[in-house]
Amino acid sequence: MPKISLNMITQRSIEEGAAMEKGKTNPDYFDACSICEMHPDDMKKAGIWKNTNVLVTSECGSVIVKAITATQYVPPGLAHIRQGVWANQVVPPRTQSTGTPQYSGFPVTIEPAPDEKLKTALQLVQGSVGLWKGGQ
Amino acid sequence: MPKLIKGVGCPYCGSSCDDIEVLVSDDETRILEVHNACIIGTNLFHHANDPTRPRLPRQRQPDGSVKEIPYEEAIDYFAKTLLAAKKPLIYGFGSTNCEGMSAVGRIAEKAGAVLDNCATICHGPSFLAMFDNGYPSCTLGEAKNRADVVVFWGCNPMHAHPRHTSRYSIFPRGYFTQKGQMQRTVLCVDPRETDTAKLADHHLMLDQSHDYELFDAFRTVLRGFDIPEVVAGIPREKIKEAAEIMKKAKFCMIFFGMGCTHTDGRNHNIDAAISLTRDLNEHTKCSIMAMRGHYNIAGPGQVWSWQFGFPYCIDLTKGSHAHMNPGETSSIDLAMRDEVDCFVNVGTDAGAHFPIQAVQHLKKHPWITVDPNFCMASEIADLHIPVRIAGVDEPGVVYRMDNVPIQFRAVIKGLPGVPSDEELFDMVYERMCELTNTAPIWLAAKEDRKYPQNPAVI
Amino acid sequence: MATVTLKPTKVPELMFEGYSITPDAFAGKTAAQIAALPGHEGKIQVTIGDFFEVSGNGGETAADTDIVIAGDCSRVKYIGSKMTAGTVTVNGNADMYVGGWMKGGKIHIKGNMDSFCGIQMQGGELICDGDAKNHVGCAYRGDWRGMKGGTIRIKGSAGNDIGTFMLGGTIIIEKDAFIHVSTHAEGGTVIIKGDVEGRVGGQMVKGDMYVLGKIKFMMPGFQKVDTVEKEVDGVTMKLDHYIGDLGERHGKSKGQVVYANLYLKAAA
Amino acid sequence: MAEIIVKGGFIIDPTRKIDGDVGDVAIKDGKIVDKVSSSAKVIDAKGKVVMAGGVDVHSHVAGPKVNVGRLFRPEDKLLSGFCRSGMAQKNGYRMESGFSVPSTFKTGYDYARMGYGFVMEAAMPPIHSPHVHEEIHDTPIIDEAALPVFGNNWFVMDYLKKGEVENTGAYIAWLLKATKGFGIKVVNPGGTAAWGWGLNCLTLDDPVPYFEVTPREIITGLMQANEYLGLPHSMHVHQNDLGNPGNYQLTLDSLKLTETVKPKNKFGREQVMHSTHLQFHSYGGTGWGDFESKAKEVMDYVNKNKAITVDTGNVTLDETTTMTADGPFEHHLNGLNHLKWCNVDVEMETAAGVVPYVYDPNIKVCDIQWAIGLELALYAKDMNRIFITTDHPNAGPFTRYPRVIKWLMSRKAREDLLSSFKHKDKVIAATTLHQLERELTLFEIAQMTRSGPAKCLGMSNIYGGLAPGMSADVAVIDLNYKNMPGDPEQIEKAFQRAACFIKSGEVVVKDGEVVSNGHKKTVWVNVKMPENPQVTRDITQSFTKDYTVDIINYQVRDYLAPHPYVIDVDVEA
Repeated sequence: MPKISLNMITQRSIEEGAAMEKGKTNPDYFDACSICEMHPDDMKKAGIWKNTNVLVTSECGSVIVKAITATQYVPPGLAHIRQGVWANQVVPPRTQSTGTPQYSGFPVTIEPAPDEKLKTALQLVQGSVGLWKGGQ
Repeated sequence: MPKLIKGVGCPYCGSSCDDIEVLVSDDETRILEVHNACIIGTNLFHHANDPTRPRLPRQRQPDGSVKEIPYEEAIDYFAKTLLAAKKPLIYGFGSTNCEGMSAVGRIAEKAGAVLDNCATICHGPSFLAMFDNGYPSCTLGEAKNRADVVVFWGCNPMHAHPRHTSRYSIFPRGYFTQKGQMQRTVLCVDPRETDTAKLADHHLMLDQSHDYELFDAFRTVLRGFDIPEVVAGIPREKIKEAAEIMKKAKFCMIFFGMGCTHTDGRNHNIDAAISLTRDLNEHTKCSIMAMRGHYNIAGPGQVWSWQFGFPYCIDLTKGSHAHMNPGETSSIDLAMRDEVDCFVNVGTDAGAHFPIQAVQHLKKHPWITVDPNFCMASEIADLHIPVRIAGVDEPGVVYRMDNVPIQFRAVIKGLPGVPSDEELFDMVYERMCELTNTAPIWLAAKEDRKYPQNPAVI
Repeated sequence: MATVTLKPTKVPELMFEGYSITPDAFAGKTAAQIAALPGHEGKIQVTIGDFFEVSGNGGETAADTDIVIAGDCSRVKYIGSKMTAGTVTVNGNADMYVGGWMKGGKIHIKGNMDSFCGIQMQGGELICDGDAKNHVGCAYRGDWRGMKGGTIRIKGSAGNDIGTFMLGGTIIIEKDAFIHVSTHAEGGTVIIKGDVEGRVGGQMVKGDMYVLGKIKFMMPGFQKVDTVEKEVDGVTMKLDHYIGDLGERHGKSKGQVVYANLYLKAAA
Repeated sequence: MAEIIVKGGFIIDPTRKIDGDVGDVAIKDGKIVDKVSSSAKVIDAKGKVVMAGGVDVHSHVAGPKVNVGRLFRPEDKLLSGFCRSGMAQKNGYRMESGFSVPSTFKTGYDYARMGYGFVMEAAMPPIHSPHVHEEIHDTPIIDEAALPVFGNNWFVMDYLKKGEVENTGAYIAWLLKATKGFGIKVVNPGGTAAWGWGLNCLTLDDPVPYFEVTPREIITGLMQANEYLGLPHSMHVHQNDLGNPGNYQLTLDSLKLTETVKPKNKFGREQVMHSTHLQFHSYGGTGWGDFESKAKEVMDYVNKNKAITVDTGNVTLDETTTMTADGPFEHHLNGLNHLKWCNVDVEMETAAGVVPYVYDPNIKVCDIQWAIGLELALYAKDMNRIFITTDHPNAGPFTRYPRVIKWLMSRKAREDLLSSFKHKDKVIAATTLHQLERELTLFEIAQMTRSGPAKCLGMSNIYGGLAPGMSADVAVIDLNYKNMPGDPEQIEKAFQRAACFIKSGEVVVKDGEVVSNGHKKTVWVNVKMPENPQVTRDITQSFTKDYTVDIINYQVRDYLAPHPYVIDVDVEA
């Protein structure tokens, strides 16, 4: 499988904010945040088709998200997952002794995972602490 | 007859718009219409109508399920858990009024806790920079009335603060800026071409995580020295042109955001921005402001500074004095180093917004969530205590991103039996005092209701 | 000379704040008295004896007291902080604030150190055989008076913020460093024998830096002025001399503007 | 409420000209009374001095810039934090922190420990008034009031440019009510408004950019408006050109502006101008090289003119935090010491700056500043018109008042310090302190810290004395009037920690330790006058167009000042 190494940033968007205020289990929140924005050239390099799922892996974990062409332009080499549950599966907790994690500017690899399923917010968070009961 | 309430404050982002109009039902229990707010604020007000909003505390059972329990039981558990822990961490306060933040100070002192707020994962580095280099800033009205050059550095108000540009920074017509946007030059520094960058007259699309070098390049140019041909991916000429625009401004306003605080160097990016602001004040008038995320996230910084001398990451375990050193006493570091043994999440969602590894560490110990709604932090908590929503069914003082206090009102009646943050914390405090056989310390001025026999004035 | 040996007996559940582990606190005390010296684990006041087996009595003064910790202190903070004389040796790792606010004496950590070691150090010697995390020899938050004197030698690598707000003394990192070296410094010397990612000497007013490896991203405010021959940690070599940070304010001495100096090992 | 009798102390009460007579002070229901029943709680004051509670006329203790000072100086807490004992919670009071800018809890407790009962927050930016009141109600024990700043307010400048004193008065009346404020504070008139564009007004006739009104017109107009309204306090001014060599001439010119204005009020106040932290305004010389004291020149004029009261602003030679609504000054100061700099320009109203500052005894200028502050008091003739302050925390923290008192009461203490200075000879040459033999008496100290400031604030019926009917704020100071200690350090020690302090009829400090969180009040002035339609329209329009907050969210809600003491002032149409 081809893979691409990119620099990841995770920040706010109005779609995320608007959906979050409806509740984090709302489908809008799922749609707004379980995506990864990339430059089309990078997608091509990694053999990723628009609107298919990819596996994003950082030094501290991985997550399945849907790759889309950027809603706000990102240059080649940079990737963006909107702030939220999916992004935080891969955000390194290292703080450079300032208290603030590395939410932006950390290396990830991204590879196609068209057959993998996206997880819901609850599944990811409850699953990570051994509380997830649903979905089996 | 439905009632239209004007001048309502919006409890979402740091813009803390207080020109919202809300139409509420005759019996003041439902929000019918929201005017003037952005899409996010509108959703927030409407979400308060959600009939499934929790009305009772919910405790996790040994089998993983949750059960509703009475408030008395929840308060007792809360108090006992705090007292039993060697070092509890009380974190959050992104969506709480200052009354709640003040009340929690009393608990934290009593519990020997670490008190931290969302700034720790957000604008905490801005505090660090402020400690080191100061903060030449102003209120948002100054930007509105005077600024003819506006710089957005590593922030994206079009998404994160949707009405910021129309109320304060780009479009409004102010006292000396009668022509609004026509009179303003807008610069945007961002590695992405965000919707804010699209609005700007000049977009400096820098290499991600090289803000510090770019700030230094601006400063070097301003002092008349030459710089390399390309700095942080920006050609020298473009840097010189932007520096000249700032220098020639009548009033230059720099707004910065997570693009500076979440990347390499953290506080130093802002530190350099502050140095640039100081330098520009040799040539013109220049101000800088952090784009604070929540409507009252400046609040804990204020309240806890006057109570303990520090805005965040306050370690009260010693009982005799407060200690602060982000990197050590900050929530994420405490979690990752397994330095706390109880976690209280108030008015925020650490479950969703902490890196997942930090959540896993914290989850090794009791986890209490205080929040009006269901969220990730409530769904993994051992105890979830619902409270009223500040700015919706609970009034209170909030501090806007420029530290201007705004007295928010309640627009609807609270759910019956559901306390405010302040009431809940006061009850927990009283319970802690009962359990430890000590007299509660109420400052008379704050706690009017605690002193029914208070002698009248002189 | 008296040697006090602390043998770890228990790993603290949270961190043990061992602010009493200094020759100054141990001096004039018996092993039993030392074991009773206070520390904190969270809000609980504990004693050194709760986590260590103490053998040997302290010397008459701090200068006569050597402390040897025979084991790992990965969860012990403040070792040797504020000490004025004597020695502390740790046969393992140490947590934060090793040698913080230290005025004299010597600390030797044989493993790695966490962050904030040598914070606002004024004198003495701090040696670490392994790596140090961040904020080596920096200032406390908000203080413009960083490290004033003494020597810190890290035989491994260090993270970010080395010598922030430094005013004097010497920091030597024998391997690599990450970002922010001598930021805001107004004196002192930092030597990095390996590579640095970048942000070397930003906002620096005065002082010296030596980098013998490569700097990946140079600060735009530094300019090369000449090539010089200088001794660096006992070895003489040819170095490219840069001055800066030209974006920052600088004082004058005898009519001449005094810049901070960066010496980069010249290409052979 | 229980009765208390303070028995057998040396009573010092300038309001009744009592100077050291042995007697009792009876207290009932929070007030001083003629006598109490035999069941009254007895406080033995034998061999000790008994005074009214202290009244501080000018101190920065609550509000946005004070809090900036706390927030941005963690290092101010580092040392004080490391050396304090662990008794806070055990003793039944809240945690304390900070040295130069103490937390609200420490502020209230420390003032009470020194026997102070009332403190005036010296500068309240109106838009931030809810913040000021939030801090006031988190400050235990002491009664407080706050002065909103007017000297650079756009409404005021607009009206005064046109000479409209009545409209200015109507606006002031509205703002005092909206902010629950006490009176008119003026800081660097015009200069702070000019700072909005990075400029300043350094003479009385520098016009404010755009508004085209001068500091002279602002000062005079606000004095006139103050007397038109008949407020309890006079206009309270921090003059232009603070802190610069040679500024004493401008100070004298500003003080002379009082000559055309007559006091008019029902509160027994005689002055029309309170000139604050005069030390910073009494400088001679043309630069830091020939910097010298002009305290005598300034006090010669003050002594002649009854229409002026002043406070000293004593430099205490500490590391402290400067903070003022004089925005351009702080920018200037930052250029001198290169430490961190905070600035807050406040829309339509004012600005503020905050910069740490080290008054180093090894620096000549700092020592001269120290001497000037003391000279002012030692040259004063009427001790009821000059008050002890440190412009807390600008020239030093308020916790140094006992030290200032020591220097004023003991020539030995002054000379000991003076002779320890590195630049002793230069300091002696640039000042006259070395020649001054005067040592103030306890009676004079009581005038400067009790009766004087209370009268100047128009509250001599409540504070500053021990006459029946007044608020029962009574401090017992462990000094023997008949046998004062030879060691001046004992004077400082006695004033630092009162042997006993009774506030509003309740014992709050015993043997220097806080024993109760007390009952405090917020004092504000409510001017009642007929509505002025033009001013109402101007205010409404400005909130629609220029402000960024809604007018209904601007006015301080009642619950934020839960224990108000409201002074009503009636103005005839």
